[in-house]
Amino acid sequence: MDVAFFASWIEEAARTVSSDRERLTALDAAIGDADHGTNLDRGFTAVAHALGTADPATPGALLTLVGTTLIRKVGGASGPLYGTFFRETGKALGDDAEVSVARLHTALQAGLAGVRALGSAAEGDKTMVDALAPAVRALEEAVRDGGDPADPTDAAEAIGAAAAAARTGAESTIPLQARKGRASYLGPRSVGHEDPGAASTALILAALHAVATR
Amino acid sequence: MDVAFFASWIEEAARTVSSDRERLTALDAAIGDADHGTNLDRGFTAVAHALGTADPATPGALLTLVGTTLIRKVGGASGPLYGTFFRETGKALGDDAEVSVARLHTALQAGLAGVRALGSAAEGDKTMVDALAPAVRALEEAVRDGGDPADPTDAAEAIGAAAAAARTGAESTIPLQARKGRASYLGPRSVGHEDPGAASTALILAALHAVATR
Amino acid sequence: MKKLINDAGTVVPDALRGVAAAHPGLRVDVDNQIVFRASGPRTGKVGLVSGGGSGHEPLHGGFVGYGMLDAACAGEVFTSPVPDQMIEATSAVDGGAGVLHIVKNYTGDVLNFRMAAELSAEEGVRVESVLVDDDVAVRDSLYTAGRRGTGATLFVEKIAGALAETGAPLAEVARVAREVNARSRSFGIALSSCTTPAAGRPTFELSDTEVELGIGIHGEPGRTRSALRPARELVDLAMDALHEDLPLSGDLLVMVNGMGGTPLIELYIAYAAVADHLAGRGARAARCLVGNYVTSLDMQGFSVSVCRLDDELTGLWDAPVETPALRWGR
Amino acid sequence: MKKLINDAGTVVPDALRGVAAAHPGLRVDVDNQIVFRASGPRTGKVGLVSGGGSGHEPLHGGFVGYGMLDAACAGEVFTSPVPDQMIEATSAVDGGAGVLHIVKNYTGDVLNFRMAAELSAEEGVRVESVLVDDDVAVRDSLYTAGRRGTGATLFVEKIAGALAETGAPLAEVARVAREVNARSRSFGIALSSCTTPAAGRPTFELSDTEVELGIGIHGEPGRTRSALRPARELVDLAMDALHEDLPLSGDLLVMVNGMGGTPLIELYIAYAAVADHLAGRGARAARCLVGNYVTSLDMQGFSVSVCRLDDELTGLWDAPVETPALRWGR
Ligand SMILES: Nc1ncnc2c1ncn2[C@@H]1O[C@H](COP(=O)(O)OP(=O)(O)O)[C@@H](O)[C@H]1O
Ligand SMILES: Nc1ncnc2c1ncn2[C@@H]1O[C@H](COP(=O)(O)OP(=O)(O)O)[C@@H](O)[C@H]1O
Ligand SMILES: [Mg+2]
Ligand SMILES: [Mg+2]
Ligand SMILES: [Mg+2]
Ligand SMILES: [Mg+2]
Repeated sequence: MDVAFFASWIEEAARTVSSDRERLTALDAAIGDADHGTNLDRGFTAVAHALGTADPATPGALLTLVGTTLIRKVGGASGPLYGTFFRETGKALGDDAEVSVARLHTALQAGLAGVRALGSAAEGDKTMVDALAPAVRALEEAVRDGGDPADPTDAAEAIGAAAAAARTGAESTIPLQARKGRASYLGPRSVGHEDPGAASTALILAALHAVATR
Repeated sequence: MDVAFFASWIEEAARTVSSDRERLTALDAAIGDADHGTNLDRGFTAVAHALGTADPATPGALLTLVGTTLIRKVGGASGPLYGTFFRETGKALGDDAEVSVARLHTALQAGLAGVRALGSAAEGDKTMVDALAPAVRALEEAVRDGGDPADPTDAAEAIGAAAAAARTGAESTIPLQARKGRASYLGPRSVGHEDPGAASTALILAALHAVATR
Repeated sequence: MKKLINDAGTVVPDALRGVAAAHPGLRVDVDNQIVFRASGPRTGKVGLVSGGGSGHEPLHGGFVGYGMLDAACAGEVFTSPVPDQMIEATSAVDGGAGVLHIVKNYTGDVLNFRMAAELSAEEGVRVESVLVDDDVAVRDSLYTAGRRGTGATLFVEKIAGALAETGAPLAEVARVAREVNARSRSFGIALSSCTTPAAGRPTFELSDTEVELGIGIHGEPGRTRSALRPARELVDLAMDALHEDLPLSGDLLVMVNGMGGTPLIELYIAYAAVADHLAGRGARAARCLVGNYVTSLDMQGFSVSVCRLDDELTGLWDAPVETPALRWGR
Repeated sequence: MKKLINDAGTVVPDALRGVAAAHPGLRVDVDNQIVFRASGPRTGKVGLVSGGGSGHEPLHGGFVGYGMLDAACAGEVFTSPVPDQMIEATSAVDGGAGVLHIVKNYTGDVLNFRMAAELSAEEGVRVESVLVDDDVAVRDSLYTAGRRGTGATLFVEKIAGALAETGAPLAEVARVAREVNARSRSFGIALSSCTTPAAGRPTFELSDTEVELGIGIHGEPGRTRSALRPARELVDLAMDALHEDLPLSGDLLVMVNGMGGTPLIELYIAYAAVADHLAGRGARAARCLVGNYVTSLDMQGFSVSVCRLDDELTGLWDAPVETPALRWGR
């Protein structure tokens, strides 16, 4: 996976965030403040603009720029959190021009660790971590269980497992009572709704999968 | 017609204003500020209270007290106007203990003159004058055309003509464009609605008729 | 109807009790519905009395205090107060120099204040009355009750109040009040109707895509209904209406006033458009106010008021004022 | 959605342009969405920076000026601003004595201000951060993001701002800010939801007979839904919630705050009930505010905030302040 692949991922993520904006905002209206879709759409629009002008040379530089842009443009809780996620993922990729699935896994792991450190959410707190952590775990398993790390079909399959885990993770937030972020103010009333950040994480990983299967 | 008769009139007027309060307010909502029913109901409630404590000895004193109370308690346009109407009518009755229809007519004429002097509305301006003026005219005609001024049946008939003229007069305001009061701000949009003050005048004269036919 | 009230019948006294509790600088006669300065009349100072229906808060009670009104009479919601209140207020604030009645031009207000002025004069108080009629939405002609008094009332109360504070005589204070009114114009636009507590439902209905142009401050419908459009265009409509009546040029005092239910962020958006419009005409908002000052209960919408300033009026506008709703310089 | 706006996407810059036009005492960086005092930093004075999502006007931009904030960063509607803005504001207001960040306790605000504080410190500015978390509707426990910052933000900004004006050092200003927060509590009740321009429809639906108890200032639903009842009873609910957390006694600073769509007449009705409630507990509103100060767009409803005063805090509260939304003593 080269820098063009990662550029396509972010492009696809931007597209899907934009087309699902209303849905994400509606999820946030139920247990938050009705801005998650707008926030991410604004952020990814700024990202597209930044990538258009900067043209980063490596996957690492690209994802770091994505993260920095999100931090600079989104605001709210999701801005620093997603920003940190992409920045830490990018930094972990170093200067590599080509990234294997195994390398991607360790980088995403670093991204997840960044989110955890910043937001101190644990799994089960009803946040984006509930989608991100199982996704990283699924990728780890797929990498460990084999396949040819250089075979694109095997890579796509591994990423597909991660995307599926993210989606399941997002859905698993529905019965949870939120313990972090704005939804926690609702106490028991937060139960019965999907967490918007977990939903957007699932979208972003689905975009990765879509690009990997092209 | 003695002081008890006039007390009954005012009582009946209070009752009917109260039961038609919503309708009067709705008429005022269409071309005014949605308070005419509330205003008059508040006024007549205060009148009932004032009459209960003061117990005036003559029809003149009673109507003067009604007028003063309306001026003191209603506010808005209708407070001073109806207040003046009852005060001038009352003053015109002097100290008489018993009032004939003819005498009532000249007194109401004085009341109407007071309203005209204060509000400078002419007939056709879409105000209470459009109900009051024809009512006074109808009473004049009935008195002129005969009947025994002392016969209660003839008196009731004359008053019935006045009440009917007031009702017709109120309805005649519907196609008019208002030139006085709040409704005038609407310009042509005031056309097609009955004037609330004319409607309440019709009610008050209907109350007089009801009491006269008891 | 959904309101933060105890009972539709006690809205005015309940609110006046709150005003009394909140503002030690005021004395509130809750029974007679009159707000006074706690300090009482000052000998030799002209007293300023205004009043009108309730539902326009902070007008008028919020403008009682140093540099502005001496007393304000509160009527029922949207119903002018009664002469008794005005007479009581007039005699209480007379410091021997006479009393100015500031009356918004509505039949009810005019008639009740007229009766009060006559009776106060009979009691020996010198009274002058000034009529405020700034609303250009109403054509002043034989065919109406004349222009309504709206936003300029605040201008008149502030500027006349400042002059009265200097010890100027009644005739002078009345002159400047009339001058402010003559130099002022207003125009209002509603995005929603309002609901009086007694009626319990909106005075008129507007669809989601309509506005009322040329509304007053009593929830009465405006002169025309029109399509909702961007703030900038609504402001241009209002400014054009003002300009048609009184050319917008030179230094102006400008108020973008909320009708009660419109949040401040929207009023600032409107004010940006007002500033742009004025710049386009080569005029300038030398002084301005942005906020909810002359309201119509919970109505959503705004009005723009302008007053053509001269040095005297600017100086009086800038003079210290200390009231619940307008305060600077002390 | 019916709003006095030009475009849902330009609400914040459009409003900031209005703020810039209306207030010559402010300098507004519309591109970066920062409101500064026009006078710039004063050498030796601690700078106060706050900020947060837009939609709470006059908070925070309306509190920039003498005796209060030096700069306010405006985020998108209900979305905390970004670190770049805070860093820019921080370096611009530093007069060499360091800068205090006043941060409402929301995950977004906390994370963004934390990043900004770290980067500003790296740039050599001394920064202290104070978290405001006064909302008793949120149980502060392991199971929530902690209490929200609401009405007490105004108290903190005013009182810390007054102390900073005296030339007190950063640690002292931070101490008093934390002290105000520790002594303050708030509770809010909504009669309606609000509509963000981007979402275009109300965040939640309430029937005509329901209220939301324990709401914040972002249109988020409260902790429970309950039946609409007289203002007096709603106030008692709020006051009981405050009292349960911080006994109401002695001299209090009290704010009855409107959520943006509730007219002033209703807020005074609520304030009367607050005064009655306090009297019943033997406490006293030594100082108070009644009005729309910390709002939630067009939401109808109110919040009550209290701060237990001592002589120091009372003196700082009374000190002169000159901002668009809070002004006295000059
Ligand atoms: N402490 C946290 N750790 C991880 N994720 C969080 C945390 N707090 C909030 N989030 C995520 O952020 C999402 C909300 O983002 P967004 O609506 O854009 O910001 P805001 O809550 O400031 O309006 C939540 O759905 C949740 O997934
Ligand atoms: N100048 C006037 N002369 C006679 N009647 C008038 C005049 N102005 C208004 N009215 C009457 O008063 C009625 C309105 O009364 P009301 O609603 O109680 O007062 P307000 O208009 O002050 O709210 C109108 O319907 C009209 O009949
Ligand atoms: Mg959100
Ligand atoms: Mg009326
Ligand atoms: Mg009225
Ligand atoms: Mg947000």
